[in-house]
Amino acid sequence: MSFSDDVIRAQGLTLDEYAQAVEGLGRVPTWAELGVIGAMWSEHCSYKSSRVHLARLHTTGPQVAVGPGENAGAVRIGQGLCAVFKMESHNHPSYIEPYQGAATGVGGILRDVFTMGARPIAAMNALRFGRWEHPKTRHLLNGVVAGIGGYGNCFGVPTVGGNLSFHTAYDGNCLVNAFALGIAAEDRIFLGTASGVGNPVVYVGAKTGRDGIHGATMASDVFDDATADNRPTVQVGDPFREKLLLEACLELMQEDCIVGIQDMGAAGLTSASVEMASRGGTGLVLNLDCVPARESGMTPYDFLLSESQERMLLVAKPGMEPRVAEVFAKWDLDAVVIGHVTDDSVWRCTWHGDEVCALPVGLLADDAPKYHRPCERPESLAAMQVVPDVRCSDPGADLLALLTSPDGCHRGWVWRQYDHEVGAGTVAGPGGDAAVVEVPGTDIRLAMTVDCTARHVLLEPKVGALGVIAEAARNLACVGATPLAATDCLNFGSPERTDVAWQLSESVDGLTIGCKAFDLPIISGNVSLYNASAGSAILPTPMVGAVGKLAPGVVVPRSAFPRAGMTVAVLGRPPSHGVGASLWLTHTVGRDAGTPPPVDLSAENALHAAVRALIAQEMVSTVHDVFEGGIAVALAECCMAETVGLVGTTPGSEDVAGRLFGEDHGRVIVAWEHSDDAAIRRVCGDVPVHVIGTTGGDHLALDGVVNVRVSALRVAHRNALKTFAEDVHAVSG
Amino acid sequence: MTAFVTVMLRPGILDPQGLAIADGLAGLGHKGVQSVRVGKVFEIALDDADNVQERVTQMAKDLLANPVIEDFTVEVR
Amino acid sequence: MTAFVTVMLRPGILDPQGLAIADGLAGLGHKGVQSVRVGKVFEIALDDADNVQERVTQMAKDLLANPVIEDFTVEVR
Amino acid sequence: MARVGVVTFPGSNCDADMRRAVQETDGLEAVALWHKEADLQGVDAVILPGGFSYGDYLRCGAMARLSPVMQAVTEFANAGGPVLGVCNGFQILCEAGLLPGALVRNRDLRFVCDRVRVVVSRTTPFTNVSDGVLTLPIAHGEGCWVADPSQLQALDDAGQLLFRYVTEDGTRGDNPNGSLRDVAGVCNAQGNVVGLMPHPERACRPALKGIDGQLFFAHLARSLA
Ligand SMILES: Nc1ncnc2c1ncn2[C@@H]1O[C@H](COP(=O)(O)OP(=O)(O)O)[C@@H](O)[C@H]1O
Ligand SMILES: [Mg+2]
Repeated sequence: MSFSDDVIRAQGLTLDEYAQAVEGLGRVPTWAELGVIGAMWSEHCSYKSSRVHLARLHTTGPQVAVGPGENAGAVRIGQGLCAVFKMESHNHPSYIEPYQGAATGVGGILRDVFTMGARPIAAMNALRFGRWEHPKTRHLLNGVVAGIGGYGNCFGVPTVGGNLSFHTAYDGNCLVNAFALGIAAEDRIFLGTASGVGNPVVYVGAKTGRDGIHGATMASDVFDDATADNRPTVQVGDPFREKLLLEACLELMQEDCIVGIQDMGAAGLTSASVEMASRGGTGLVLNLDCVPARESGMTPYDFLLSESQERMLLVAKPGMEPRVAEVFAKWDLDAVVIGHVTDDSVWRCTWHGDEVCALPVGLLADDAPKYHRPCERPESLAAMQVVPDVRCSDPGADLLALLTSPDGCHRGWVWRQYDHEVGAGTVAGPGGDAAVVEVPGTDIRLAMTVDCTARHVLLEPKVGALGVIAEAARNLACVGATPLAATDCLNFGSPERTDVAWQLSESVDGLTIGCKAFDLPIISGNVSLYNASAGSAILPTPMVGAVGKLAPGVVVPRSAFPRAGMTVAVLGRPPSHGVGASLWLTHTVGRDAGTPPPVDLSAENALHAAVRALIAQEMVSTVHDVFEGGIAVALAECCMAETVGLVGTTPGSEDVAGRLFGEDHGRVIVAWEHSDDAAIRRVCGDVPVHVIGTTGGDHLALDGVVNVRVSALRVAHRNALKTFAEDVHAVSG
Repeated sequence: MTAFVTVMLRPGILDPQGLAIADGLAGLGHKGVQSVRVGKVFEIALDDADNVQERVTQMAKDLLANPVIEDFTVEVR
Repeated sequence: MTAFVTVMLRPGILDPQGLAIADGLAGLGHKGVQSVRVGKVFEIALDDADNVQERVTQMAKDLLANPVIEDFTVEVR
Repeated sequence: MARVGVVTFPGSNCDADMRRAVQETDGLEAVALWHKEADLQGVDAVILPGGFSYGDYLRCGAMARLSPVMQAVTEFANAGGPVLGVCNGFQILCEAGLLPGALVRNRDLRFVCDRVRVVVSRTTPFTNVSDGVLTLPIAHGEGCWVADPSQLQALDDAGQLLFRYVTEDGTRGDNPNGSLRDVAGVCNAQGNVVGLMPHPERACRPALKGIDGQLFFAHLARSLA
């Protein structure tokens, strides 16, 4: 048999890659084998363009129990327990079918976590959509938010936080990144390994249909008009079945039955089985006739590449098959032996008695192509980095405009649709700098946040990506938490473009500097490339989910002013960067310009330590960090929650815009009622403390140039997103 | 043998989805829509053709419709 | 003038609800149910009788059915 | 020690939270009940917790009603045993005909997770008329309670419209989902079967920013003592 060039390309392979496969194999692959190679060598499965960069990430530390490479990472949190977490993208499926795409994204990340033996206790999500004026934005936003809620609420995991923004660069390619965190005992973490020659390979969960065939290769394709008609690839989620799968898996994991277990995600049965064999240094034989089918007439190709949801593959200990089946039957789920482990490092599949695949595991996994794509700083960047000469003539009006803008308005419309309290352990839900959840059965509390200011990354990737980590660490500090570890989701355009490859490389370097400085090793993550439409790439978006731990007994402060009569101060150096890369500047001139604010690592770390100390000593009752939108937006947020006024003076230069709306790092607002300035200054040491003023009255009045009624700001801030999203045109059946 | 059970909200029970869709259609420029009501349809494939009308009616009573809020019709094709 | 739009999941698309209902019917002792698929029906009351088939078909395309996963039929009564 | 059964259906997801709230109440002990078993193990009260039993497919609570445990719960309720349904549990009790009315999709067709205030109209094993305005969490997509209009007044007169959503000061109705007469929960004529959409078990510890939920369990403990 031989394949035409078009057929080869349709499997996502270049002709060179195909030649490499034929050479490695010593023969021409079968049709099913060709599909398998295409999927396993896709960017999504093989990380062929990103592996060289990922190798530079900071991934180690004494707290790390399981680093990158498994279904999720695990970090020690004390009392013999680990937090198991990961973030993953579901961008392309969500663009095609927002509800199901987002829902199955949540389902996939939850499976990654409970595959490891961890019961999920929290989820977050990071979303990017096109500008509000774009005709698809409203539809995508509604569908994605409903899908995330639909899956997470039913499964029963609280969605405690997230991140949302809008930019024209995402007009034709939204981002949906889902994060999940679970808890497991360190000595009962399960890995995705196939070992023990002769051990049975068991398929558990939902039946296989033709859903999502070629999802992995699709995720590695640039969108074009034809994609809108890419219909057979839509996967439908069944959160109810996944909840049963969770309970069955965790029940089985109490016993000594399982050698290894792995969820079936991208490239389904193929990828799960190959990865398990690769980690175990073994081979596998799978009898495809045994795979439970949902439809008739399915071929080996379909079984191998289907991305039907809510399925897992496990390798059982010898003789444990009946016990596995019994536990799954209790939860009304199938468990079927479909093969066994071998020692020849070959991945084989049989169908109707014939061997339809016999591929060396190495060829599919470690020996997949690897590229160091050329990187080049784009010449256009220099011009973008020039700050245009603009004045701020009416700061009050600008503040209102920012607070009602797509990126500055209140996110409550989103999180009201997510059950953020199921599990009865949410100490701080969405709305603050970081969420805080209790670890069931212990006094341990974990904080988590997900962040990425892509505008900053665009304008100088290394600095911007470092800033992402600084911001994440700062958000953790603002609830009194010390960093533990992080996960990342690297969303970029086509790595075949030199400027995009450069953004990726620089971003990884920036993340690495930040992760080392703030002790946030990356323990898991995901790369999503080829996010582009009509030839233009998305903003470089290295999304980061960071997790920290609270000291025992610490009272979590609020991120808003509870009442009048509080003294308000900002900790950290006065702003000096100006308006470069700020939301205000983008809003004012209609494009992203300037350079992002730099991060002073030691000042930032000192600030976080001071904030944690103030919280631990219960000296402040409000803590909120200053970042996007500058100090004016941060103070307004503090005022709006309980409609409390403030009259005050902010630190900084004569430049009104830079002082009020500049986005310098290293600043946190605090407020206290019963402490005194001197005591606060003593705890803060070298970290500057600037008292802004006292809360009270109906207005937010700053520097004599802003004077706005808080209640008016509040209403406008809270209604903006709802008004946009629920426009009557958005209703769908 | 296939039977179809159509379940509609009883008159007088608020149908917010129907209202929202009527608004949505108007918003999209569709004129002359007086009202929209949303119901469910169950397509039931059966092994055999015995007593289908009666059996499926029983299924609807037992499970598919809630008599407090819904009416149903059965059609066999 | 009333039109009915019936929207069903396209063949091959997973219908978790239908699976659960089929199990439920079996649990109640209803024998011989091969499969259940669940769809939606929209009952649309129109002011006038002009071009109803065409207009309602357009409504289904615009709003009532999600072409990525659903098929629809229009019936005018 | 009174024993309180908390039923787990496939898809229940507030069962563990509910057991914990029961367990942490003086005088109560939680007993896990499984939907496939018709034996209530001699418990003194039964709670149907929240979640998405059977995925909320078809109608919320419609499939759970069919499970073996519900036959036993129905007998227990008819014999006067105290039964509480929270959120999905409330939906199941309505579907099972143990409580009047039905729950349909929220007026704005969206899931809502928020805090609400409710007032109580009658004393039952789980409530006391003097409870005042309670602040409780809600999290549901189908919490709009509807009933046959001809029965509504009679239910109201009998005090069966047990919980109503109100404003902070308790003076006016404030309705998150469009339910008739701002109903957040109801009881049967005898008052031993109670259902509500808000989640008392999520408001039992100061760390969760609310303890009004404790009242439900304290009342139950007293009535069983
Ligand atoms: N998609 C989302 N899902 C849930 N919560 C969200 C989402 N987007 C934003 N939020 C919440 O809104 C609040 C403001 O978000 P953000 O501006 O990103 O906070 P910060 O700048 O402190 O990281 C946070 O509490 C965040 O968790
Ligand atoms: Mg923050």
